[in-house]
Amino acid sequence: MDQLYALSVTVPLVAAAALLATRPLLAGHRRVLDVVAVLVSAAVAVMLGFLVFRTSGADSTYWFAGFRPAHGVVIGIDFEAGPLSAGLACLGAVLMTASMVFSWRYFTHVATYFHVLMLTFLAGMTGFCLTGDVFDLFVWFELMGVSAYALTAYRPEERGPIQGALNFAITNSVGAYLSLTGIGLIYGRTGALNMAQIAAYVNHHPPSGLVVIAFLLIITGLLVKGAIVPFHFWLADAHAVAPTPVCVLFSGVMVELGLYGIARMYWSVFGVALGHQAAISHLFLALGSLTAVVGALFCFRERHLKRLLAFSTISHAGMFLAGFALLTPLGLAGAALYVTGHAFVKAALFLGTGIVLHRLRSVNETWLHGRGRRLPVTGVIVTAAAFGLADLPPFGTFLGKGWIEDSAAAPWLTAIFIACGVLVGGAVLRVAGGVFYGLGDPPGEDPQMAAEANEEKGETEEGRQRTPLSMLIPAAALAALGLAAGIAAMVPKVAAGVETAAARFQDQPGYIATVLAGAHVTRAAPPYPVAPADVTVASVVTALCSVLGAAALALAALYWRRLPLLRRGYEPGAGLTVPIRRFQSGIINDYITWLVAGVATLGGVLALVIR
Amino acid sequence: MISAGLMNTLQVTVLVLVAAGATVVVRTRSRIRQVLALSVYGMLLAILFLVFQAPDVTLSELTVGAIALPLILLLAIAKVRKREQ
Amino acid sequence: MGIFPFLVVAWIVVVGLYGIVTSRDLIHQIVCLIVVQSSTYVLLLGVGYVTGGAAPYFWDIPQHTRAVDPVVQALALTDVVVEAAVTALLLSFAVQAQKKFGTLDPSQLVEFKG
Amino acid sequence: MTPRQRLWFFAIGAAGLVACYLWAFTGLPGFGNYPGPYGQEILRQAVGQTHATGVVSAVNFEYRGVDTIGEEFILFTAAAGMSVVLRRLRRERQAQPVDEAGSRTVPATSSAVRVAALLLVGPTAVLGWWLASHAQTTPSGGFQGGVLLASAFILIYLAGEFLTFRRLSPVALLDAVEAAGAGGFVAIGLAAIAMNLPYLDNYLPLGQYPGAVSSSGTIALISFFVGIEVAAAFVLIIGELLEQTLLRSA
Repeated sequence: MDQLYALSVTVPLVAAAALLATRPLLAGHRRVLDVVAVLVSAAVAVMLGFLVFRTSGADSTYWFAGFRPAHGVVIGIDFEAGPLSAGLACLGAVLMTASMVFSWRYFTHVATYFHVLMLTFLAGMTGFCLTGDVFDLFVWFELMGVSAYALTAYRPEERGPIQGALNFAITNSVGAYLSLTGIGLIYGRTGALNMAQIAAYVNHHPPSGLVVIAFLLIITGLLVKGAIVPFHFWLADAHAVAPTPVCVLFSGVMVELGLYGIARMYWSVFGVALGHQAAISHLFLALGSLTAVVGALFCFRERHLKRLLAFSTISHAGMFLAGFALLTPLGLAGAALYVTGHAFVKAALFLGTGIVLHRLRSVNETWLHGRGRRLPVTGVIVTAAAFGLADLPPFGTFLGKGWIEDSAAAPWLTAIFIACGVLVGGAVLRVAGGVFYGLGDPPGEDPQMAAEANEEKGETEEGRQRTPLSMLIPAAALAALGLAAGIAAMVPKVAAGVETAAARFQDQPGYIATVLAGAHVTRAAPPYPVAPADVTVASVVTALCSVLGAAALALAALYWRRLPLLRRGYEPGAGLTVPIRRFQSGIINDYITWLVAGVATLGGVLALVIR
Repeated sequence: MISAGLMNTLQVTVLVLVAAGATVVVRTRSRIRQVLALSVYGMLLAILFLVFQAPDVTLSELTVGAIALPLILLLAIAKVRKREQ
Repeated sequence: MGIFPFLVVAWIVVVGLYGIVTSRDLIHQIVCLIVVQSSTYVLLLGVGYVTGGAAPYFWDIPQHTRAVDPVVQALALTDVVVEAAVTALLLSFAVQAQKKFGTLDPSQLVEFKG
Repeated sequence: MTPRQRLWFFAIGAAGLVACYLWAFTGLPGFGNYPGPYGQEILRQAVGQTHATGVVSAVNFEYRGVDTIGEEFILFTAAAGMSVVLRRLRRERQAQPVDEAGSRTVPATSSAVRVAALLLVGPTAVLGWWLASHAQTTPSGGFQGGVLLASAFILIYLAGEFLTFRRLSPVALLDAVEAAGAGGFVAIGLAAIAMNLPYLDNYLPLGQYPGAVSSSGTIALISFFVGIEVAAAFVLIIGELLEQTLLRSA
């Protein structure tokens, strides 16, 4: 059954090639395309789900063309999977299936190319998750990237998509080339490309600047993909303009894949050699917290629905990074669960936005105020998902965030998490209450934002009188899955399983043994110590306070104009608009400048810490 | 067989040329001239790969870096120019 | 030689990034991106070089001749293809950007900000 | 940021980046002292194991064949993405293509150039074919051969025969050829799975002795498919841009 590793990547590739080859035959048969794409994504999801089960006891390795390590030297490429890596890939395939079902009616004039690009994107994501070779990681990263750039520019008749695709492509490419430089450096030193073999080498040699910088450069491309401040600028530009079904994947998994790559690089390759755990933990905690706060602030002031969701993704990416950064099994398990819960509710929110766009032809919150009353079912789904994003128990987001907070046991981190939760949750709840229930007054109109939001018309061609079920069902199913993830994780056995999987992900000696010494070696140190990850009264109370805060903030944002105390016409934060526009300027030159400055700063900090 | 000393000199020379070539490509702000500079730079890289004993990469750098890419660039420039007029 | 080839790598990267940051023309910027990527070929082939080593082809030389590293050459080949693909796609964006914005100045290609 | 601010900010960042690079370089073995072991192990085993005398091809198409699949699909995706971005507006699609190159201000292609270019088409195509089918023995392979094959097509254009170029390279056919190349590569690997061997396993006879054209099993076959894929992709990419440049709606 090991062939599943190869099949999960090659089946979507063969399908993409077949669809393109038969393009003229399929011209009038749109449904064939849809059926193939949905079936292939679902099949990949099933294969990967099977891998998750199979690896729940021990990781396993697959050697392409049967090149097992010879004389302790790896000469081929391996795929290595554990529950977390296969699980993330599976999450991507599930979201892809939902997006493809949603697209069924969403695009009317869709060419074969959309399906082809989505399938290559799926293969890129799967390969990226499973590979055990650093250069192969770069190849899949690029395949995912090139597919994503093209998908962002899928509506080239408009200006926004072109700007978004350019900013995305250039920033990511620079990041990718710096990653490749890091790969070249580590290869020059260790003469290896396999993660386990590199790890084995660097662990047994004195630490050097090369190892530190190779780590830094390799994760640069991943930090860009993971939208960590100050590498995050491209994300909002790209998410705002990509077709909604594509946004589901961008926000739901692509950004998280960047963070997964960092985690993989740290634990499977560099962690032991770098040492200085406390300092590295603090560095990444600081990066994560900064990202969470910046994303949340930008999110709250946004009126363009897709950009609002995009900034919330940045904020969440920061919180995920903070979860990894604790370097504990519980923190990583929390991050994994948080990623899962977030992916489902965020995907549901994007699909809800897509329905709004399809029916009401706008993503401008101000204009949409009260107009969503025509869409009661969508309103319920979006409101539920918005509460999910605000970490309402028992959504998966609540428990994931709770585990991270438990593991950190640091009041300041909990405070940041609550503040960001309140801001992001407040923003989405404000949208839900205003658009679908007409609560309060429309938020102030910002001319620039209105102009941006008005761009969004051509994405879905005909506004129909009824919302097709093929759109409502995936959205509802995803919101329900977000809830199910949380409830499942409350089962003690499942929680312990996730945490054991996280501990295994962090066990570098075990990883090296699995890859280099044979496919079914029992890991070095099981059973792993599992901290109790119970749902405590305190965590529920904290989460409820956060949700209430978000709801209160949303209501305040909708009703504050009616307060007699404030003079009319006052807009909170209006003075910040100019500096914010200078910061998030939309100019590639600025983004690359920030990227270089970010790498230099991180390099400086790492040099001070590790020397 | 080239002697080691000569090889060394050759490599240093080509490396210096490559570094200079990259600078020229970046500093050339006129589009057409930049494409010519890029084509020359591609050729220099191909020579560098040859003296690094990588004939395979030399061939692809020649076909891609010195010919195909400049051609694609020229076509894009022609397209853009037609509209700018 | 020592680290001289690697200094050239650093120079190419910085020059390319400088070009991207100061560029006032998207096509120029894309060419600068090609320059940034070309640094990775030099690095890869540089680290795999073996003084006095032959090219890794055993058509007309004995099988155990000392040769340079074949793996980096395979990586560089992959890298060249990636470069061509990404550049072509970026250029199509540029052509479209010119059509939609009427300019190729990156500071004018702004539909979204803030 | 103003350009000046940006430049200063960049200068500081770039200084830091260079410092990082320099710090890293101190850890590299000096130039020419590459220690291995990956490449050395491959050099020891490749010729005997695969019967390919071109070790780089053996790495590309066998030891690291998965990388090459990803790489081929990057090219495949880029070509598809270009078709999306540059897809012509509907009215342009309906119009009859007219070769606009005739109205360019440059003088028309002289017959000498035309004949020379057309004469070069044959040899270029043959050379490209040869390169694509000799990956296992010489410094060549599907990739270089494919680009050269594409050049043969471009020569037709250079000969002033744009409409011939277009007739010879209809997009749908090229898409099919490209997909067949990329899909064929993946399918060669899948055939191994059908035989219950690991994906991309070299299941074909390796030939009697290293260096023969018929040697090296799947390496030669894969190189051939890569050649087709690359040639079609490049003709597509260039054709797409040419169409943008030279065609106007009548």
